[in-house]
Amino acid sequence: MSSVPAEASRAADRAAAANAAMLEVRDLTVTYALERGTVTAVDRVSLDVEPREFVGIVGESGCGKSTLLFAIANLLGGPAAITGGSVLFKGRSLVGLTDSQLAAVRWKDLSVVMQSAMNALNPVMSIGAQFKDAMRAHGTTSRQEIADRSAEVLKMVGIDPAHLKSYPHQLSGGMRQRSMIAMAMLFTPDLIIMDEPTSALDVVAQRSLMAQIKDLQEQFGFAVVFVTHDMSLVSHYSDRLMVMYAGQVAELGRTRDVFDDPLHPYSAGLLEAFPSIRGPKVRLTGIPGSPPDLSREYESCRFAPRCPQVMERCKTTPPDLYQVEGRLVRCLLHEDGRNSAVAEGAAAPAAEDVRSEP
Amino acid sequence: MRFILRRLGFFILTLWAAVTLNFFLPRLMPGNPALAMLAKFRGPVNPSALKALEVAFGVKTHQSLISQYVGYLGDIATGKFGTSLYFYPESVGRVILDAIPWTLGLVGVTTILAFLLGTGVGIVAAWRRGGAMDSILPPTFVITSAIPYFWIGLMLILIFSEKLTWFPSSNGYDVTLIPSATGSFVGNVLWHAILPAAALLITTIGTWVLTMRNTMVTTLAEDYVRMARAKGLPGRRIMFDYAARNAILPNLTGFAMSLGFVVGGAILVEYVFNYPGVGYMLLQAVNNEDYPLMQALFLLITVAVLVAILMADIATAVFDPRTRSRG
Amino acid sequence: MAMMPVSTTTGPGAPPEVAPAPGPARRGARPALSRILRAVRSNRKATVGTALLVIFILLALFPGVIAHDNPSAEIYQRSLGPSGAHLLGTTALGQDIFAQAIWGTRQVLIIAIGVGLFSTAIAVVIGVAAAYLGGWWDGGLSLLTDVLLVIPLFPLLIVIATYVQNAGTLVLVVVLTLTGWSYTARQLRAQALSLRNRDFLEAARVRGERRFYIIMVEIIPTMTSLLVASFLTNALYAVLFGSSLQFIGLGDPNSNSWGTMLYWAENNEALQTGQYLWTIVPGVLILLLGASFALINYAFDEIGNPALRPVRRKTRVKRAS
Amino acid sequence: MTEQAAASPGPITADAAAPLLRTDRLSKHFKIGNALSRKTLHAVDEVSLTIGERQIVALAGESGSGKSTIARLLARIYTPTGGEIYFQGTPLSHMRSRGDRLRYSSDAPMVFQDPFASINPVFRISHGVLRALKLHRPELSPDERYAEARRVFEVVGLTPADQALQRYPHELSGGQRQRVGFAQALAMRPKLIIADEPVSMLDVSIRIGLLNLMAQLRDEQGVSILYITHDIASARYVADRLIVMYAGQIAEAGPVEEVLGNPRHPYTQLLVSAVPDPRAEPHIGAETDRGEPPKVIDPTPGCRFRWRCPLAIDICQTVTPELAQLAPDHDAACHVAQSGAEVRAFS
Repeated sequence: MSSVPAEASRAADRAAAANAAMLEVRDLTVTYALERGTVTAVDRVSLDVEPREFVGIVGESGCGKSTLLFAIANLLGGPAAITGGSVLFKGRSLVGLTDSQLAAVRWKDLSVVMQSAMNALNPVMSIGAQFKDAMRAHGTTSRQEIADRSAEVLKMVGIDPAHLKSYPHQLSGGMRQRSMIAMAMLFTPDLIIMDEPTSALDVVAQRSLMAQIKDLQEQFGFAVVFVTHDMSLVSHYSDRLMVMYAGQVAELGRTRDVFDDPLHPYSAGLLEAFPSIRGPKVRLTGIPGSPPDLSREYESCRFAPRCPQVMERCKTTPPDLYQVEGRLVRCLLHEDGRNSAVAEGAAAPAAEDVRSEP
Repeated sequence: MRFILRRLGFFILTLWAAVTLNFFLPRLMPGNPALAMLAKFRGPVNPSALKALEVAFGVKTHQSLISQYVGYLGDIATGKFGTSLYFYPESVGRVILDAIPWTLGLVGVTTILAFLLGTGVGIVAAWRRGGAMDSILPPTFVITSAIPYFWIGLMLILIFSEKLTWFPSSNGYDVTLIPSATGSFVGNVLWHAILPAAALLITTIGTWVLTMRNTMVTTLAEDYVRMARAKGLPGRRIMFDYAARNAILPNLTGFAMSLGFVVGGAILVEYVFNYPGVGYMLLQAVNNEDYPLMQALFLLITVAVLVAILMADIATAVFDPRTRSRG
Repeated sequence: MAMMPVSTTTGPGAPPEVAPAPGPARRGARPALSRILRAVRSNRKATVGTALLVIFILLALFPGVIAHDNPSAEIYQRSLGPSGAHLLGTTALGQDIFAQAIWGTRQVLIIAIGVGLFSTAIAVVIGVAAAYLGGWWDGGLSLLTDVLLVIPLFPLLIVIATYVQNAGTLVLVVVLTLTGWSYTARQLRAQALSLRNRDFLEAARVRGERRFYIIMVEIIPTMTSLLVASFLTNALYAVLFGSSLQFIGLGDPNSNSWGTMLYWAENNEALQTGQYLWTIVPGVLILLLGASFALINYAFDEIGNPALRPVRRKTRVKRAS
Repeated sequence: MTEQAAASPGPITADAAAPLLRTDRLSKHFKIGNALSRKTLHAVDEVSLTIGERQIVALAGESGSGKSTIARLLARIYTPTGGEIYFQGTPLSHMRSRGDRLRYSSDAPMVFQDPFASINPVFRISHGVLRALKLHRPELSPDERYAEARRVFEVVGLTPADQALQRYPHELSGGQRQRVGFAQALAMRPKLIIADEPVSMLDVSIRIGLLNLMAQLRDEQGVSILYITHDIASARYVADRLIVMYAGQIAEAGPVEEVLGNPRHPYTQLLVSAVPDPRAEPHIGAETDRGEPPKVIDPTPGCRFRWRCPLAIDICQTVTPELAQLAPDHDAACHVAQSGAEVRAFS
């Protein structure tokens, strides 16, 4: 048994809640078919999400974090398509289903909050009408019921229900974002997927929205997968954190662990990129350079050109995901960590207990 | 509301510009055609016809250009277009009134039909991205949009009238019939309208299909469409309430804007089919140097286009809450 | 360099993850010519359109190489059918239809290209000046543009051409240019307006550049693709409406062009007397020339906006695993 | 519409050692609405600030606080509605000739927010630098201009400069483009660079590099920088002084450590408390503020923060607080703080 004590207590927690993870993403790969060739935006990413869990996904622009989200929700379009892997939500596979097959799961069990509410709300329909058609699509037809529930969720996020009659352009940025969250709450789903919902907001509005999300989550017990480029934003809210780089998982572990002791040089670099508002002033360096071209194949570590701890081997050997004390990290520095390399696709610590058995 | 008022102001201005063009064009052209025409008519034509011509050009002998212009504006505003030279002694107004229903029936109906049909096809083509329809339609309609209006009329006459003799090649109805409200007469009118309507439909529908398809494709990539999918809405609802409704808004104005072009096509089609509408009348006036009639028809067509654009503006304001609050 | 490949994933439906790469910033760059050539070859509509246009240009330049007969000479036996001597037969007036069709290319093409160039020039000046100067300039110039845009063009053309009488090539170019620039001026103004507050123009202003320099050097080169579109739109318009004017007899009846051919064909009741080729041939030629402009234009739209390009379902992997 | 402030009643300090740049009751109002309902948006209202030599001054605030408008006023993209800008003691409204304007634009160039929009995509990136040199240092020959361009590219870290100059904008990453912006500014031998949110659109991993560059320019080239930002943590990292703006007015100003360590204005306290800090414990209380800054349209007197301020007293409703010194070199515009009371609105 390779589990450490923390792992055991986690497993016990989970056994109490449910047997399998609510969301199981395995080796998910997303490819963009472009004229110049294909770009693998998401490369064999695996992730489990438990009920009531808050998982943060961080990374720079172009790292595939949003693509991953939309692939999970099966909302890819245009040139992007899932070319490998699976997504199991409450035991049901979501990959390859048509929109009408997915309709039963969508919104009732799994809802989405997007980055810019201005673009994600239909500009020619009032907020109330957009709530209504979501409810009617899932069988709620009573006008009274629809009106009551719409008002209720809007109140939950602190907006006067009178705004059901408003059109998106009549609301402020913060209110639009809140009403998106209210809409995601209509059926109190098991999982809400959020794609940088606060990135268009100012710090104060951002903080209050985060507090609100956490509040609602504690109250209603849904799980959250939260994508952001701002690592510090999720530091106090997420249970686990996944750091993505160039389409791959760089590091995955409990948020506190990643912040206190980042294993991947990239995670460490990201943490170092934020000046602090308190404490002594220290000179920071950030991470010089830019992310790699994803239309190429790599026979090396993708982070090697920017890595301050780069070794000769990094330039010839693409690292696997290695398990280190209940954490996963894609870095050769940890190749001979306490645990042997785990097979791709067994990302969730829980599942490893069984599968990584030699 | 304010938005509509502003548009109304713009149209009055445009109308004034058209009237002014009408007044100054014949004077400012090289050789001052207005005077040349008058000189030509002074001899043989009877005095009242000459007077009609003077009204048409706004020429009141020996007045300054300014007072001539003011007088002309007054005449137009009070609906005095003078007497037709070709249909003498009918008044211009009378002649036009006879022609209007034909054009309204033929061009009005086909234009709206082409817009609805074309938009519908465009919506479906974009929705079924990558389907057979979406790969065949765009190149086809790019080519049909380059067909000269009149030539497609000629080809229809060649095939369906000369060769197959299914439809008549000219006139609005069988000249042996006496216009009446009977079923047989109406049937005859429709029978005569089929070829010209087809010619108009073929040449105009392509633009609508293409513009609608293209805006629809762009709209389909919007976040709110993705959001609608995430909400699990039925496809039909996403297609109409989310994608099409947003995609059609810019096209409404475009539709109105291009009516000016459609009218041009309609004139040629009427001409080819000897269809007794406004366009045919305009060309008859041109060929017979009936300037009062020509100028009045030009203004009439302008007004008609402006009214249509105004209607499209109102529709936009109704369907787009953003316009309403901006206004 | 690493930015490039990723940024293009900002296609349709691509998640807006990459730093927003505004359209024009991505396009109008470096070796414009080679880029255009590559684009033309990769897009079938563009290839067909360009090939057609090249053929027409060659015909216009060297009509005598193919058609040896004098197009206006009324010297042959009338109303002949197609034969070895007269590939497409003769007209009711005794002219060789093939020669007329080939020699007629020149005038149509001169009108198309002339109107395309001149109206684009006017449209650029008015559109960009309106957008960049703003204020009263914008108000006045936009109003002028909009007024001209909503006045129905063809009736206006008819009225003007009537006063001019027997409009020749030059007159047609002038008249079609003066009436036709407004549509593209509006588009160019919109584009310039979206550029107006782009930071690189403010940067130029802050740097101390003069207005004229900014308009000529900083704005206009970034609108290349729109200028091409404007040229093509206006050329198509000129082909169609120029021929139409000639067809209804408002052109110069002695000129050698497709529209005039159709005018004479119609006057001699070609369709009613079985001389179909007299009507069909010039019409097809107008259609082909118009289509070549329209195809190139549409292809440019597709090149500029990849979302519009045809999608082939086969290439998409529906599900792996 | 411009009432130049030659006769403005501001305190005119006529000392010889004038600060590098000083604004005196600078205002910018925009007319909005149409003929039937004229309204005035007060983007910037009576802002007086100073920037010293070799100083990075951070101007922080939320979107709509007027900070970018100030940048554009200082860069002369906008003309002020009221008030005056003094550069080395000379009022800008007195600079009328093209020569004067050119001189000022080379003394105080601007770096823009969006690295993807601020460089003309059609030209090689050398274009902007070479044009700037041509306009502002006409005495240089083309070869000298090129050499100078190479030099400034090296200073901002775009190396090898020869190759970098030949690139097109789309070949560069956002961080590199922003360096081009600084190179263009530097080529003019500026005394003050107005940097309008220069890092806000960059990825977090490369922001620090740009901030370090700004510090380096101050230390090695001796330029002052007005650093406009919404990120007060980055302001603390790089700036010497901090000015906090709210709704078009200055809320608080002073040395950056002093303002952030001991904020006197309730709004500054709110801002500081809202910054996510992974190294500190979270503090989310029931009092968490949900407000958003107001759009200042036809304002009436009174503190503009009063609707969100838990400490607001009667006077805040009727009298607009003026900026006043509360500690050495530390000003705040708050009635409560000025009354001597302890301000602890948000923490």
